[in-house]
Amino acid sequence: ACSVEKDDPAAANAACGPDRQYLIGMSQANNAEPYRQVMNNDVTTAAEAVKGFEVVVADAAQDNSKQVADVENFLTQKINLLIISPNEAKPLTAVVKKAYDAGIPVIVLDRKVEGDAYTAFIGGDNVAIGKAAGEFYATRLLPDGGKVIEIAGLPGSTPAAERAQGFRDGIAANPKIQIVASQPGDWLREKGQSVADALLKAHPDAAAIYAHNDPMAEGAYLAAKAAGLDKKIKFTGIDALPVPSGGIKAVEEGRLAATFQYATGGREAVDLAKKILIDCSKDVPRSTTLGTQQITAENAKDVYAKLGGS
Amino acid sequence: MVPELVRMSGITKRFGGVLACAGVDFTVRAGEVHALLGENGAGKSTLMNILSGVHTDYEGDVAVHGEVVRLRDPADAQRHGIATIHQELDLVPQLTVAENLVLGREPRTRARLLDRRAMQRLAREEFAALGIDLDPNRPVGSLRVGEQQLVEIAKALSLHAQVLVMDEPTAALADAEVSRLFEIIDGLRRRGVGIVYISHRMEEIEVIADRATVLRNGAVAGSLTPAPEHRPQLISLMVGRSVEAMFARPKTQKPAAEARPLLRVAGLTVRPRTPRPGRAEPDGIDLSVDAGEIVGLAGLMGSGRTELLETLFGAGPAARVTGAVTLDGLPYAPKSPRAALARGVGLVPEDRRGSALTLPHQVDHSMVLSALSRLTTLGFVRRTRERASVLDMMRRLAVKAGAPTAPVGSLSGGNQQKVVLARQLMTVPRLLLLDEPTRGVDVGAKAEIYQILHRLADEGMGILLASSELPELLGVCDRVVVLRRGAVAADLDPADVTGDDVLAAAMTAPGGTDR
Amino acid sequence: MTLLKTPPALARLTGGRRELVDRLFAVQSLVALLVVFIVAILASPTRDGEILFLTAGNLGNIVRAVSEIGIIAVGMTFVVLLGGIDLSVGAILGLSAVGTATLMVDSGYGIAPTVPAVLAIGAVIGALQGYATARLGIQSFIVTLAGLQVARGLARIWSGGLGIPIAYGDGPLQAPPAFEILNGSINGVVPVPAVLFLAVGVAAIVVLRTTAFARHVYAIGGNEKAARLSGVPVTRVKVAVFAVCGLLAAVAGVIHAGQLNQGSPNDGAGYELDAIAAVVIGGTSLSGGSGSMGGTLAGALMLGVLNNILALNNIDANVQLLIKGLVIVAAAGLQRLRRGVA
Amino acid sequence: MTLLKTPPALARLTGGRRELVDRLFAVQSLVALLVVFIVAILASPTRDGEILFLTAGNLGNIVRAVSEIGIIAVGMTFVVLLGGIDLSVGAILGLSAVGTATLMVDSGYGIAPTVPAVLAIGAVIGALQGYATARLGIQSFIVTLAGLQVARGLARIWSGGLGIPIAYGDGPLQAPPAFEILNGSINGVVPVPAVLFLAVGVAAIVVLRTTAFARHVYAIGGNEKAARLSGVPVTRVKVAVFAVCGLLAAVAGVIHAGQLNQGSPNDGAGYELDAIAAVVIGGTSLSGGSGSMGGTLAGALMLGVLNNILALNNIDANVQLLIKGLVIVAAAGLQRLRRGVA
Ligand SMILES: Nc1ncnc2c1ncn2[C@@H]1O[C@H](COP(=O)(O)OP(=O)(O)OP(=O)(O)O)[C@@H](O)[C@H]1O
Ligand SMILES: Nc1ncnc2c1ncn2[C@@H]1O[C@H](COP(=O)(O)OP(=O)(O)OP(=O)(O)O)[C@@H](O)[C@H]1O
Ligand SMILES: [Mg+2]
Ligand SMILES: [Mg+2]
Repeated sequence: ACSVEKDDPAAANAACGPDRQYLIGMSQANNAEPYRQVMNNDVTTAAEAVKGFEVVVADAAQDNSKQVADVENFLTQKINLLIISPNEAKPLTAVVKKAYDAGIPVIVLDRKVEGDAYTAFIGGDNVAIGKAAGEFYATRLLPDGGKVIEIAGLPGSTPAAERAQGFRDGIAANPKIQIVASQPGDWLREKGQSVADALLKAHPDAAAIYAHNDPMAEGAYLAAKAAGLDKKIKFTGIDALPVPSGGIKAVEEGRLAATFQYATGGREAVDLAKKILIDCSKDVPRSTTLGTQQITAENAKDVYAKLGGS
Repeated sequence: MVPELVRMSGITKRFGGVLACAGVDFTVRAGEVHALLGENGAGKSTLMNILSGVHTDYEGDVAVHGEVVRLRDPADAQRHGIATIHQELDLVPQLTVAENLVLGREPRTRARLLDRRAMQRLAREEFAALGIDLDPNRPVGSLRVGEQQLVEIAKALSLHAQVLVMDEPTAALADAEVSRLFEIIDGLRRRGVGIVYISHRMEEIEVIADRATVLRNGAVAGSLTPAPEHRPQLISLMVGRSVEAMFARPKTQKPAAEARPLLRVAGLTVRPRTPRPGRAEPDGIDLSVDAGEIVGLAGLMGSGRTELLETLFGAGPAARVTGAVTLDGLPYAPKSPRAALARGVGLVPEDRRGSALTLPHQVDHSMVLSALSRLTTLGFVRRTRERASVLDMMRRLAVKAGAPTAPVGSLSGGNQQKVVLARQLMTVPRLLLLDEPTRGVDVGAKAEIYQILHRLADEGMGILLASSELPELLGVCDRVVVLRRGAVAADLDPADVTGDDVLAAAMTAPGGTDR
Repeated sequence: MTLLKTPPALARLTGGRRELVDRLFAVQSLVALLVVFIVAILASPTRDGEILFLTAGNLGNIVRAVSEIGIIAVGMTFVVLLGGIDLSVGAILGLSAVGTATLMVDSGYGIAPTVPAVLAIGAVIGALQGYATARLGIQSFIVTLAGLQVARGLARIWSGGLGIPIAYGDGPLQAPPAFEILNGSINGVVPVPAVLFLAVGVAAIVVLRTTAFARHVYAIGGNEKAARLSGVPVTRVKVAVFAVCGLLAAVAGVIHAGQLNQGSPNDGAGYELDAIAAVVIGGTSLSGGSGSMGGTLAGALMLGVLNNILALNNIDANVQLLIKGLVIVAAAGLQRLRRGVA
Repeated sequence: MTLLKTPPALARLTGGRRELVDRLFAVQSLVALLVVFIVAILASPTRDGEILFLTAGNLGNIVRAVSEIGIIAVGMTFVVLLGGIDLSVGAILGLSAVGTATLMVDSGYGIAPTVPAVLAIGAVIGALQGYATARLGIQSFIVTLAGLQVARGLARIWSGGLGIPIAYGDGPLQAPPAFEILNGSINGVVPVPAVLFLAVGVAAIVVLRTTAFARHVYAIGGNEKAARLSGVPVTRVKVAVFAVCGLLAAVAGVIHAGQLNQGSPNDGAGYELDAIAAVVIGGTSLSGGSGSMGGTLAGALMLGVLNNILALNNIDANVQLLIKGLVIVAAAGLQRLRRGVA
């Protein structure tokens, strides 16, 4: 990772040092997604442990304009640091730049903004996660091949496209695996269920269902169970949120064969904030890519505990 | 002394700045018909709305059977034995006749479910008593105004109340139904029911009422025993001056030779795509209206007068129309009211609340609606010109309103009617179609409207006037055309005939009345 | 068929030939359902000669998939007949699902206290909304728009923003296994939620056709002033209707939680529009006073069949949106045909 | 003040003392705005003695933030006055934003052909919806619900489902820099979208108070049958009103694209409800025929101030939902107070 250089206005202007009060604005794209809710929780929990940090969260409810306004309001309040998980890249670029140019350090989470007017980016690699899932299918889940149904995320969303692409790269190693159908489940559990209902009618001989997130995988599981196919078919998801309704628990309880962690980056963001504000560090990593972790029955319990799940 | 059923004393009621009732004393005794008279806006309905629990914020006392009560709502009034036929037809169009009849007190089976059979029975009984033949299963929305009025009457009667308030129950009824109603009122009177009867038809009052109380500007102006010889006195109590010669037309010039043909209708037949039961569509109508002529349209309920006028105004239902109609010698077949207006034809519909007005809208805006194109430049309304023509029209028609900007709903019924008339006059029509233009209008205002009609005719306007009030037809019109089942039954000269002749023509020759 | 006859015959006119046309059109939402059904059969993919759309499993799934929307639409029908609208039902569904999961799992109450409590919450929210429209005279659109936000906010606060999973068993933090019945099916074919939906629907048809309450609902929707003058307890009826709608939304929420083994605060978003669409396609007028419950059921099923056949054929999601939009207009237009003649 | 006087005085009664009360209440949406404004000042956090809410930048931001909803609400006011409702505006905004980005960037047309073309698309969709309600007689709720789906589907198909970024410059695949003005502000204080909103609003007030067209709109909304019998060209007016509403939604879409430097097919979701809320808070009756444009502007600004002060105080997002719901009901209730006197 490259590091922040001398002419970084944020680093130059930011008042820093210990024993001071800092207001951190966290602009969230959409609280209604569990993944993002957990991200908020991670940020707030981590910040509580840091003396002098106060975090305020704004929910843009999936509206680019609202998120721009949220950041503007943070600027009015003269926050000391901005953490933003953008709804979309381009629309938020300008206002993030405005904050950055005003001397406020900006940590971008999960989705990037364009250009380089931010202090640091922390995010996962969806292609890599999809690939890890694909490789898991190729080597462990379906070594002898089989038909796979894909339940994709919201059409048009980047993670959906990347998780689809990575998966295809991953299973390429095993030509006996074949994707027979792909329909969007819009990231939703109930949509996953109703889509799987129909797809299992058309493909009762499927060997596994690859869902782009855990809720859809759970929905597909329920559909299969209703059709009496839950023992025959394997289910995998992505996200592995360490919460009761998350994928790790589902793996632990045997509904999902595996899930792949897509870290929120919340803790890492607060760590970084601490470095910038309290340690006055001028040398924070410009970009951090969070790795993934494969969660199966063997390690589910441990990982859940390790990630601080309650 | 006959027991007093109701005593209202010192009743005062304000609507914002309007004093609708000012210290009114009013009593209803058992076995009497007490007429309540007054101009439009005198406060009659308001007083009765207090008695029927509609208005609850008033000053003064209402005593029922000697006991002062504060009626909470209409249901409460019914529990106290007071039933009301309201002036405005307030029925639920989507429900059937029977359902409307029992609304709010539906008969139930032992399982607390709706007892449809009892409902039907009740409806049939009530209608039989009223001597009308109405299918209880018809949705009220499909009924004509007159039939709706009958349902309202049956509904109130079915409550078997001690006190019955009738607020203009006959405004939409024709003579046959009126006399039937009077028989019933007589029966009720003999059973000791106290009846309040509100009407603008003086002849009715004289026939049915035992005493009359006149309201003027919200206060009691006097009491009288109604009789034909007292009529001038009653009227002057009502309007505060004497109204003579209601129909008197300054028969100045009437050079028949000079009559310029305006409307010519030959063999007009309307076949709607969907038949409307109970309605008679024009069936081979021949008719003419000359410029400067007032032609009356008589007929029984449902004889097709309204249909004829609507067809001539391009407002009829989807239908196949045959026959030849010319206006000023040119073919005339309007596809819409807009087209009719463009040819100089105006219609004052019979249902002013349903088809003409929006009560919360301002008087001036309501008046100019049809004539906006005359008052605009590039789509913008010329305020000064609008105001001038509204004020002019209000003066010409003597519209009584707080201000030109007052909501139409705050005007009395007669004045509302004048607003509708004014709207048509503003378009400067050559042919004016009037459908029951004086329904619910008080004597004074009626006289004013008649004078206006005469003046308009003298200025060369042709007028086709449909009415259920025979005195009006005979008094105002130059000719009266009688319709029967959608066809012309007679073309009479009012000078030569009486009301009975018109009625006779309106009935089917052999085989009873036309229903 | 008779189930679908509009009680206070919508059609303005009766008598003679007209009557026949009327009776045909009175079942027009059934006609629309039938048309879509036949098209679905024709358009269905087949497998080994079997028409996938027509398999028992698939038909069961269709009804299961619309059961929540359908139950909500039943309550919505009452509200719309009254001349109102209820935008809060989706949010109440979410709140009830959260409530079910929280009370049953986190708080460890059994089914018996949980379900009635959740239904009561739905009914109370509905009743409050009804009171606000009836007594304060605020338009129901705006009252329930606010109600939507309040219910959604409560659901998120109650759940901490995350779904609460429901696991079955006898231990602590587990729901009674009996609750899992919502996920099951009778004879392995007819899903339980589908049965509940049809039961609610039939009960509502009966209520609407046989009770004085229903007459009052129609009367208020048709002419509120007339109803009031006739002594109909307008406020009470309005409050009751909105309470029923909230209650049925809560029923849908309980089923939702049972079907998905989770109570999530964000669930049910947008369900109100689907439910209203079902009501309107079923021939109920948004201006109140006329419509039928049978129509609503047919409307809901039609939407379900449409969704299913589009998914079975793997139609692109965006094209699905277009098709659904056009079919809704067409179905509502069919509606109009009948009234247009009047 | 006079801007806010309802033209066809909503109040049932006039005369004397009553008149005064009326005049006070006629501006009640302004009163609500004022109340919220004052509360906002009192509740505003301060920093270095400065009231953050009152800083020029913040006030500019408030108006900028409501400008899109506000412009949509102006069009919605016409539709609601007519007795209709338009649920498609949010989707038309999304479609227009996509159209702006696609035509200007991908296809390389300049501002001059792009903006009129996009506005025309909005107007045509609106007009089609108007035609469907007016001539086919389908309720506008359902027509525009379908229109919503169709417009959203088209937007997704046109854009391929992804937001289309707008970069400025003279090169290929770049938008003319002049377009960036939508992102700027006058004197660095008054944002351009805010100016556009206020301009549209004032123009609409003038139209509504001075034109024959407006009279026709009120007449149709008040009593359609009467309007038709009075010679009002009902179909034409309805089509025009829905076209205007679609056009203004497209205007908001262009501004949206300019403000966010992107045309995204999913944008504007739910805006219709905010716009309707602004209209109703502004005192326009959803049953048509009465209301004012000034009220709508005040309503939109009130929502903006409310959002802003809640955010400035860092109220939890869920609690915000609750508060907003209650304030909306309160504002609509205030509305009612006036009519309640009648
Ligand atoms: N709801 C109301 N709001 C405001 N003013 C009203 C209302 N009802 C009646 N008024 C006013 O009160 C006065 C009395 O009206 P009311 O309806 O009692 O007259 P009326 O004698 O029944 O007249 P009509 O013969 O025309 O029926 C009128 O000036 C009328 O404008
Ligand atoms: N089936 C129907 N559908 C729609 N409107 C109807 C229907 N029947 C009656 N009407 C309306 O009712 C009014 C006629 O009612 P009314 O009882 O006054 O008839 P009438 O004047 O006695 O009869 P006519 O005018 O036909 O001689 C008209 O305005 C008409 O539009
Ligand atoms: Mg009266
Ligand atoms: Mg008539």
